[in-house]
Amino acid sequence: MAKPNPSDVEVLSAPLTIEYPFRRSTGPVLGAFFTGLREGVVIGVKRQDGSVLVPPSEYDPESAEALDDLVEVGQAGVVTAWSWVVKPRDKHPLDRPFAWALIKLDGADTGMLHVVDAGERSRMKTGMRVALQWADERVGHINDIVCFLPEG
Amino acid sequence: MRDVAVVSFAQSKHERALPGINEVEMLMPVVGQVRDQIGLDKNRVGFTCSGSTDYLAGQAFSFVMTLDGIGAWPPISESHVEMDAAWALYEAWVKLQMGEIDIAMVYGYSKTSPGDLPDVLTRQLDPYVYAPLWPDSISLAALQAQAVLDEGGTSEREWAEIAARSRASAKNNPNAQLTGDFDPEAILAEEYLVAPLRKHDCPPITDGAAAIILAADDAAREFSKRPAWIRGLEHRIDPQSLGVRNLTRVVSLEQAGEAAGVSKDKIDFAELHAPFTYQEVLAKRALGLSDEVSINPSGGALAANPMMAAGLVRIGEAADRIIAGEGDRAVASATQGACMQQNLVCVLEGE
Amino acid sequence: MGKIKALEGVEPVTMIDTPARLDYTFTAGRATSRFLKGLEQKKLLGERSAATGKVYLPPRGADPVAGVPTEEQVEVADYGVVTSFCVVNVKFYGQAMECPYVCALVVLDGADIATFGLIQEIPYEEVRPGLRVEAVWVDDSELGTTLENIKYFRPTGEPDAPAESYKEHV
Amino acid sequence: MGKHRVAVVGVGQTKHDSARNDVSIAGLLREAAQRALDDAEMTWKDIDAVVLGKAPDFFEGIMMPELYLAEALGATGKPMLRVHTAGSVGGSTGVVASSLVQGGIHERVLTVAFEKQSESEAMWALSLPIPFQPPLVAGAGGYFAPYIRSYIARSNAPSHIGSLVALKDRRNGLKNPYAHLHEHDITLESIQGSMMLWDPIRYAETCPSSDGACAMVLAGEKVADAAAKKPAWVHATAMRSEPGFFAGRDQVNPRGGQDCSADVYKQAGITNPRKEIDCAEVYVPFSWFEPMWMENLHFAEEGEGWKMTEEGATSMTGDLPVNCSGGVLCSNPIGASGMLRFAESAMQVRGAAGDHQVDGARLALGHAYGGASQFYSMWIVGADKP
Repeated sequence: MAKPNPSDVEVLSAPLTIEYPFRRSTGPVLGAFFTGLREGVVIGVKRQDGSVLVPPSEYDPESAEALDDLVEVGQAGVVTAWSWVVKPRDKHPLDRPFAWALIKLDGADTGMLHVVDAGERSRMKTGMRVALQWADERVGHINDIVCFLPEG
Repeated sequence: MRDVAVVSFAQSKHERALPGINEVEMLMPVVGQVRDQIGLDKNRVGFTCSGSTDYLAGQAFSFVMTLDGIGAWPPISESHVEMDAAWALYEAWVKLQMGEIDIAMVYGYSKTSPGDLPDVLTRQLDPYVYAPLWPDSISLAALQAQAVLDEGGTSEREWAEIAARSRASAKNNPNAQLTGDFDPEAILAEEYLVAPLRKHDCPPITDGAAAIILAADDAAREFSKRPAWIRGLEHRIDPQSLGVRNLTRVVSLEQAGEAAGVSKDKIDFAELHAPFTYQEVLAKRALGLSDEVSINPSGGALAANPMMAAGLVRIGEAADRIIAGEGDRAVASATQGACMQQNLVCVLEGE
Repeated sequence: MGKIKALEGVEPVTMIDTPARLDYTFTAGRATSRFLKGLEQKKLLGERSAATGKVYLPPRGADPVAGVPTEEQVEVADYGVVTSFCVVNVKFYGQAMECPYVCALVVLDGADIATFGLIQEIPYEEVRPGLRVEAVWVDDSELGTTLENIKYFRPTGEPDAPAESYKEHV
Repeated sequence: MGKHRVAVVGVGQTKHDSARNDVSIAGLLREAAQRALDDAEMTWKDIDAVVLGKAPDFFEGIMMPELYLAEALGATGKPMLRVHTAGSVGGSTGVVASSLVQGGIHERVLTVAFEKQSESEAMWALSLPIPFQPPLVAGAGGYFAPYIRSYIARSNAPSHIGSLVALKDRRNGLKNPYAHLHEHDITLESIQGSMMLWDPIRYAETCPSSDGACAMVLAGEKVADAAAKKPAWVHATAMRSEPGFFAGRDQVNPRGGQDCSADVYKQAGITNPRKEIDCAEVYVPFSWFEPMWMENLHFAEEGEGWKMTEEGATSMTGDLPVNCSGGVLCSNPIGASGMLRFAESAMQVRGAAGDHQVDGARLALGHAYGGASQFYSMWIVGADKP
């Protein structure tokens, strides 16, 4: 039996889920950052020019030199860039409208990406100060920071 | 450098979703067309290079399956980059520079519709500190857009005009996905998707494929009366860490444009891979393009953004216009990574 | 390192958990859908390439040699010949077979390419190239658009195929 | 214009292990890359471009990880490429990096390949579910075992050949400080007594799953001439691909591998590879692939490859030592495995292979393959300029 392929075939589809509990080794620098989060401090790393990267990079983003001069930085800082999520996605850290923001913590020279729970967009402004909110139970993970809140 | 030109370009009709066909079925006609329209025997292709990624369709070794669609027998000299196919074109161009082959084929494709693209793209980020937060691609683009707004020199109105112009231009592009006449005022009246970006500031989600034939020297003249000669081809990458970058500049695009010699002579038109409206502003600045330069006559990525092919499409669209004599010198760009992290620039000239 | 007070004397974090789940909608494509629809009716529908005349089963939409679509549907037998095999002694991800079991390359009559299949109803040490086998299907009530419709292959009892007849498949 | 000379001037690799829990992914790559730079007596600033290779992104669960790794690899402001050609990728990555110098684009290129398989597990990453299809019934070994059986049937090879290869490579691995497996007590009996996983493949005849990385610095002629350490000159590179499944395909002795090796021999002016090549690093993930590849690579006539193993021709003291490093059977960080073959061949002709050095090696083959034995990349490196 042979005949031309039918042109009206109903194309089949099915759900496909790719899921894995990736477990990652951190190495010493990121390990110190996560240890710090668990212990309630934020840790950055000093570059050769003295500026401080938070979160710490293991290697200088421009010169590629290995970095390991860890320093503690503040737990409040300034929003340097932000966007306002009108409708959070399922996987987002917050389930109500919030801001993604780069936050330059006191003592740091670079912004760290996290979320600001500001309630409404009108409360967000570049240059505003925000303070870190810790999770009640901390394990050494970026989610130990629940969010940042506008100061004052 | 050896003279290498784009002599043939083909692309699929880009669609929001092509659920009826798999990647091989999507790619095969495009690869057939890019060879057939210049009468090229597949056995004359000395090197083949493709760009695609497993994460979009959720299948490992996607490029292995699509090899079935190009007739790789007898065995071919072939490579693959997990990048936009504009970088596959770069690899093929390098191969041609070695002087041992004269013709190369490049293709790129993706089916983006099977997954949730903004979520999928979070998997590109630092896996320790950023990816666990699932910062989606639109949110990160919006964050860059806000930084650009804060710096000044552009506005949401300018972005709305870019969206309207792109989709109006795309009316003349039979392969475009999102076309039509839009009123910038109406766009500005819309709600934000992720402020300061509205839906119109974002690219459509696209399934599609594209292919290009490169030829060197006499082979280029054999296949085209007016080949689109590659006079500059450069790419650079920026750090991924957003906090380290000055988000209001695309340094890697500036560097690639400078190295490719974009500003050495007058540019007639540009095909810029700027998936978000504000990125066109950044790309224009980075490449030093004046307001006289026609930007994205094809409609650009705002009219169709087949991931892993959209950068290659920009080169193909620019080449087709050069080949057709619609201009003498053009620039095309490709971008990938969050907030335009990695960029490629291609300068094309007629003769 | 180590001059930060909060880090002194505490157990350092060295591993983090970053589970990830992505949900997709898988599309079988036209050729595979045609094949799966046939399977639902206990038919093995291969596709012939006009370019090379070869019959592909399962069809994947293309004749990989020519890089062109396969355009003609051809029903292939649900019996054929074992060309090679391996005896599996280890359990794998999501696999429910009793060990040892035999996984074989089977060229079905009418097809030009081998498919992988399980061989049962014969002691594993008696499986051999040339063995003629036939598909054992699930009950009609369980038929679906899936390759799992074929539970396994079993010997037909016919004499072995001569080596010459399947030599281009090994 | 035309092809420029290129040489390996720096080589580095990690200690390979089942789980390198002491480092991050970037840390793993840096271990290899820094060693390659140190070997080349260069700094990060000296590098013009970076080429990264690895196998499927699902292994580590990072899409296009080169974007995140650019900073750690000193690529900021430079061109960076990411190659993926299945199991052959480590080799292909080396070929692409070489072409950047051969094409006259760059003078100093850093190339790195890696896999950190312990972030997930190979059995998961290599057999992701595909709707409408039953789960892979037999794993990777189950896929290749029938073809190995076909090889044995075709060549009448004695059944102990696979174990002989495993014994040789594991013993060679004892001389390689970077190897993942160091099995000091291994014997032919212990191999033959190990579990028959996928008959005819025994457990001890399969490769491990490793975390690891490999890096090389490739340089143009001027730089290589001025290098303090001896360079390995690239005499030939080639890649070949063919579809994995088509009617009449020979999966035992695939044409892609035959063509690819014929191509590198032709480029290098080699007419008698067995005689002219001093040693080879060949991608052997299951021990039986050694004799199969000996034939595919034209070192032996068809059906005769197993005799090379049996006679000891492929041992460290034979006329064509194969996998003196211990090969893939001792370390298999998938994406890096091909580059390790390329790098180890370069180490041999540089006289820098330490305890597993082949005396006087001047011309060596590096080989990688992937997919359903359908992707090939190879190179030939020599102590002398081509």
